[in-house]
Amino acid sequence: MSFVTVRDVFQEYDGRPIIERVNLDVAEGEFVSIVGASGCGKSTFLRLLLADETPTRGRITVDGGTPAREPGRERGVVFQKYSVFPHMTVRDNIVAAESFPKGWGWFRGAKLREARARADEVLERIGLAHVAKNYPSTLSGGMQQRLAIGQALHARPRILLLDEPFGALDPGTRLSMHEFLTQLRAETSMTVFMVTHDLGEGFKLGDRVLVFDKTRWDPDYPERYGATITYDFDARDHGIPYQHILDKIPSLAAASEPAPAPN
Amino acid sequence: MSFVTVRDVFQEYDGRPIIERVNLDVAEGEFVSIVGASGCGKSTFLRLLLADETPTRGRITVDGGTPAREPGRERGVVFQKYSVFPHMTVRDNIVAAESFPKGWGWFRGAKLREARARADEVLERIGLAHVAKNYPSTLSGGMQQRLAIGQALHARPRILLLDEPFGALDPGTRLSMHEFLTQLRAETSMTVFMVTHDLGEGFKLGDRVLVFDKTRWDPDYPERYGATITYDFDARDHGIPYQHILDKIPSLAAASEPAPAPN
Amino acid sequence: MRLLNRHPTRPTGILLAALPFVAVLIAYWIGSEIRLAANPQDKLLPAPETIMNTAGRLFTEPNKRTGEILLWADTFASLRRLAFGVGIGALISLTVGVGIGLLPYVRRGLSSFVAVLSMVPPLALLPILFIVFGLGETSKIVLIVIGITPFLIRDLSQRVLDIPHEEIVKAQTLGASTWVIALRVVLPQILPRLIAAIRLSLGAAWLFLIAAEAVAAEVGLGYRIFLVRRYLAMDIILTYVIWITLLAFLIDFALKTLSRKAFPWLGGGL
Amino acid sequence: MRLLNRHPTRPTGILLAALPFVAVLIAYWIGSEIRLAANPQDKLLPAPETIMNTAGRLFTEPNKRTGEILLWADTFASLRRLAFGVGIGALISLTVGVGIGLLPYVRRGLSSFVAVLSMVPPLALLPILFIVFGLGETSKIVLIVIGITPFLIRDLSQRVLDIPHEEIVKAQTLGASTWVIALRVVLPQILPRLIAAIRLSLGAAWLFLIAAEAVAAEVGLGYRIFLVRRYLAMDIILTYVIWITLLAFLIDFALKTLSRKAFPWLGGGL
Amino acid sequence: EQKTDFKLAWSIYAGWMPWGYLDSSGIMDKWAEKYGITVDIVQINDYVESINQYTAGGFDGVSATNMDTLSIPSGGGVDTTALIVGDYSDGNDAIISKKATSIEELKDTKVNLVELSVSHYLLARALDKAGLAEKDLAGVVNTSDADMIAAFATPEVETVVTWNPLVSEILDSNPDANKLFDSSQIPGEILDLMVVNTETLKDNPDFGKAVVGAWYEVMSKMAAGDEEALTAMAEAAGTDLEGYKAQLAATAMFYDPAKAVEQASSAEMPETMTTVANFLFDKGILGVDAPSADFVGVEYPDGKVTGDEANVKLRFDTTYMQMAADGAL
Ligand SMILES: Nc1ncnc2c1ncn2[C@@H]1O[C@H](COP(=O)(O)OP(=O)(O)OP(=O)(O)O)[C@@H](O)[C@H]1O
Ligand SMILES: Nc1ncnc2c1ncn2[C@@H]1O[C@H](COP(=O)(O)OP(=O)(O)OP(=O)(O)O)[C@@H](O)[C@H]1O
Ligand SMILES: [Mg+2]
Ligand SMILES: [Mg+2]
Repeated sequence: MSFVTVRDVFQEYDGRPIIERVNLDVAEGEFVSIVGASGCGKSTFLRLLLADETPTRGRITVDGGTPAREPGRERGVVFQKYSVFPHMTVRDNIVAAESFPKGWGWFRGAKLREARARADEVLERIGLAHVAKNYPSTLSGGMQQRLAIGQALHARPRILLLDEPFGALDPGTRLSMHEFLTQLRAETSMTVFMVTHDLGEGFKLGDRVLVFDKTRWDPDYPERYGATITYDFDARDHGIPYQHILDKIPSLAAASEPAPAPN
Repeated sequence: MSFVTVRDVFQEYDGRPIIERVNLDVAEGEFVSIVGASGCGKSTFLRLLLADETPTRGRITVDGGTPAREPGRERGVVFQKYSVFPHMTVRDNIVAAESFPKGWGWFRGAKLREARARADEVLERIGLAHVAKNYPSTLSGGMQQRLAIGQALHARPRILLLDEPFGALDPGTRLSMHEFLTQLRAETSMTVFMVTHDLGEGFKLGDRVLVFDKTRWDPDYPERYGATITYDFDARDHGIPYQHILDKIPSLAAASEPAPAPN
Repeated sequence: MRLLNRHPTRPTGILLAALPFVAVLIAYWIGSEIRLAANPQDKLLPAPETIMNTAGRLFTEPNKRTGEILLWADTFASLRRLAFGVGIGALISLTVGVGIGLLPYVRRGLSSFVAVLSMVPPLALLPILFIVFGLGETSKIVLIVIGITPFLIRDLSQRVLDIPHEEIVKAQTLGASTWVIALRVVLPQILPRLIAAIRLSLGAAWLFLIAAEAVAAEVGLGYRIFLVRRYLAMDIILTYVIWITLLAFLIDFALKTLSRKAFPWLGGGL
Repeated sequence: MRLLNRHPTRPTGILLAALPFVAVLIAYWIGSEIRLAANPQDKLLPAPETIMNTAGRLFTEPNKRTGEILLWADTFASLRRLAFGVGIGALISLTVGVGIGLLPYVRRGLSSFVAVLSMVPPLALLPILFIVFGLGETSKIVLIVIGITPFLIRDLSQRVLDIPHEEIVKAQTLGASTWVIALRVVLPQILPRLIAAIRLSLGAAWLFLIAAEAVAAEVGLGYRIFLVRRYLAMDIILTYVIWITLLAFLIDFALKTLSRKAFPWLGGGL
Repeated sequence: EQKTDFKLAWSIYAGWMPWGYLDSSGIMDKWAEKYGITVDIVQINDYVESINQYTAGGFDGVSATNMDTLSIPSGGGVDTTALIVGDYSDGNDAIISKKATSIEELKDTKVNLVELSVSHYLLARALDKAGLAEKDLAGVVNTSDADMIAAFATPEVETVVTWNPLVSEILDSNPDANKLFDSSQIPGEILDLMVVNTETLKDNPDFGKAVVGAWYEVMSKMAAGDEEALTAMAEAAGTDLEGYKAQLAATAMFYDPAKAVEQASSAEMPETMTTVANFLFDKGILGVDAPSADFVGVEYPDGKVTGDEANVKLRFDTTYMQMAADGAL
């Protein structure tokens, strides 16, 4: 009863391996957090799930179907930035989730009115009704991400992919977004993959936490090997005690940073 | 024995008050953290301290002198971004701190060699010796900020101003930067002002934590009044128990975010 | 205080802004005085008041034979050509630019061709142009189109490529086809850039217009300038030059305003 | 699969890139055949082999009288003018651009003046230019300078303004004077932009060069085209047009390479 | 004022090619040296620009037609003397049509020409002789001389008025085109001159002597059919020896200074110049302030003046050509 199935997936860029031999089974409705050092290939893996790129080797299937060759309505996505259309009002951004599959990408007349009414409901739910006619550039970062999530969900995807969705927000906003996401999750039962830099966030929101890391390492050729899933934690019940994870995988803390030279 | 003295400072932009009646005395060597909701005028206050702007009213003096009219060597600064010169190598960025006050901004011959030797010492200390010949664009965010701090300190300012210096870094890097800064602080005894969004960071690093907020509020004209220092916490001994501050000033948590509409 | 931190006060600022204009006027006036003192009939640098009189006459006095005011007829003809040329260039470059920016196949097929085209000096091709498009309005409009389109295409296709890949992916996850992405995601976002690019290339468009009108025309601002050059009527030439400058300025201003008004979502950017 | 997600394979890509060039060649060849069939003496669209022969002759046969190969002499003369014009324009615009971008006083004084200047059609001012600067090399170089400098100044001063204020403040906290900031912070950072702006304005520079050479010159690519235009010697004109296109392409490529090599700190940007 | 350095401008035209040869062959320098001066001869591609430059004071002399001299420098207040009458157009300017076979048939059609140039004048004279006026045409379209050949190749252009080498070029490549009228039908009306600033000439007679002397040395070479000289001129004109000879055939060169003096002093001259002045005034070329066609005075060798005697700005002076004829240089 695996819903998303990843089998022996490799990804290379210009002959440089980024991801190696990834295998994964995710059940429908699971919330999977993905953490790992910066540059280890988390976003790349998400792009593979999204079918924005095709893996060099291996296959990714959803619900036993054939591997997708390009992004489509069954996979929704929210990036850290650029997830809403700057030239559409907040409401039109939601309406777009309905009208884009149509021939001209437009609604007119009665259809438009209905779509707008539905969009207003969504805005009400995500707390953006009061700025329905504003353009995204006038919204704060948190409001923009909320809109992006609302827009993605309005297309009713079966899988939702989040790439550091709260990475650019300040801590307070971040907390309120966690709440918002948890609330939405309670209402639908989508399968979610979320890449995050924040271990705490990963454990707080996820059912599972995957850690990406390199299993092999050649000090002379640091780019010779790619990363794969090295840990797969159960994170239900807040994944206590997740704090010890740093002791196990110190690279997560240092992230993009080489240790300061001793002096 | 007030070192930095702020007296009745007001700042307006286009007639819109941002900062109101700020008074402050800071002793030499103190580390002052500044927190507050987004857009309340923290950066503005820092710019006033920097003398990048002149307050509409009031005066800011250092060590009893006349108010500065423009930035100079006695005030060092590190911003969240753009704090190093992208067109100079890492080493030249440090050398610049010595050569810029000279007529042509250049060193040549023996002087250059000496300055380079001193720069290399600095790089050794801040752990960037191995990338001395790289350009900043090839450095990670954390390394760039480390360089920016090293550069600012190499000019031996009497006051160091930091505007969310670690705001763009991921949590792991952030921690290592805290260590780095604490270490440097132990070696010199500068007066430091640091704006931060992260309460924990403010209390961890600072001797004092200032909170900026509006004391008056007109719901119909939210922009009518400016912010001022509403709290001035002693944060030595890690300022325990700083956690309660959120109960006192809830606006710090919500930051730029309006509360989600109830539904 | 460092010079870079010193801001002029408001009156000083206005004075400063006026200074170079006044300086040019005075320089002209002195030059004109000197020449006119040597030869009162000198035509090269007519006195400012002569220019004023000529300008007044040009703007108001109808031509004896045809009854129309030449300057306005010229202006109308030239602006018409300019509008057609720029308009057609804009349409072509929108289509091709979106194609190149969005579709890998079109990009491979056309981008190096457009790069080479943009290097061809259009003025040298005038004879071929005339034969293919005739001596009438078409060839003048085509010269403008040929002159500005390669630049517009390159600029716009670059802007399409600059649209964050995330937005394109997002649109795909909402089920948009290539056509819908082009129409609803890409097109509206490069329209402001189109206006900016047109503003940049208007100078070239004027140039090509004047060059084309110099070769063959019966009416038009460039035609008139080249015609009266035959008897060195600098008072007319200068009036026309100032008038063209003013028109260019007004068009530029109108486009800027249009861009600000029509694209509120830019939020002050651009 | 959506068209926008389809990428041509390598061989298809090369084929696609060659397609428009081949199409133009074939179209020309057909047009030429048709005209030559109707009138074997037709000069407008000479047969490709005629052009090849003419080109071969132009590139290798020295002039009987002077012993020099005209095409090379023309190329040399034109490139020299171009280099001087663009070089002087670059120097002026660097100075003025940095001034406008960095110093509020200069900005107030010059920015609107430059904005107006950039709207003046330089071709219309040719007579005045020739009289002020004579008919020698100077006036041709000056026309190029006048033609491209306002654009360069506006572009560069905008780039100076785009330099993050933080960097300027940082330099001040390190004790830099206005002069040092201009020299060590601003100048090196806008040099790559200067090259980019020059690449953009080279088309205009060629245009002005050709226009100036058409009026007064004894040697030069534009002069030669103008001279043989009267005889409709399209084989020579086309050879020159292709040659100019090639030169423009090479110069553009050289500048691009220079920019990449000379400014490693850009890290692939621009 | 007295000076020793002089500058002449010339542009490419069959009858003016000797000026280029004068410069490149060193003949000018030789004569200038003889009189202890220097004369710089500068080629300018754009004919109108060369006259404008002269009018503005950039040159001491320029090659121009009688008509353009009257309108630009003289009309612009620069007192100008026709130093050399080099030739008159004897078929070099022509009206060529694809369809029409006579001037009368031009009625209600468009004509392409360089407006306000001698072509325009030629057309006006041709129409006049046929009892028509310009308003009987559907209009004239200003067309740059450099593009006249290309223009004639386009379908909508029916009739052009232009000059050599364009005339022969057009007739050669369009065998079925008709020459309706040419300047040989108005002999002596389109004169090609070397005009100089009157004041400069008055103050520096040596300048006039050197230039005229050099010119007639080349004239004698041409008259003798000097291949070397003619080839150089042909090349400079962008054609070959044959082509250039054909152009010269339609140019009535005054190889002999005495002939030139004769032309300048001829009784038709005042009449011709009056016709020209009327044409110019009619076209508004004499300026808006010009009260009438005779607002500029023209003085002839015998001292006769047409037009305003108080405003003599164009003088036909045969002194120097006479010296050449007398071998006194
Ligand atoms: N399209 C691409 N072409 C070439 N290399 C790429 C491409 N996309 C990513 N990479 C490389 O793959 C590696 C992994 O990138 P990725 O963005 O997946 O990392 P990440 O784990 O998301 O990092 P971060 O935490 O910084 O977002 C990086 O070294 C990056 O340079
Ligand atoms: N130069 C300026 N001109 C006009 N208004 C300004 C200027 N600088 C800042 N402001 C306004 O002043 C207010 C305070 O800005 P400031 O950058 O000081 O806030 P902040 O507390 O640093 O916010 P953040 O936490 O988002 O950095 C904002 O409303 C801003 O729009
Ligand atoms: Mg990533
Ligand atoms: Mg701030």
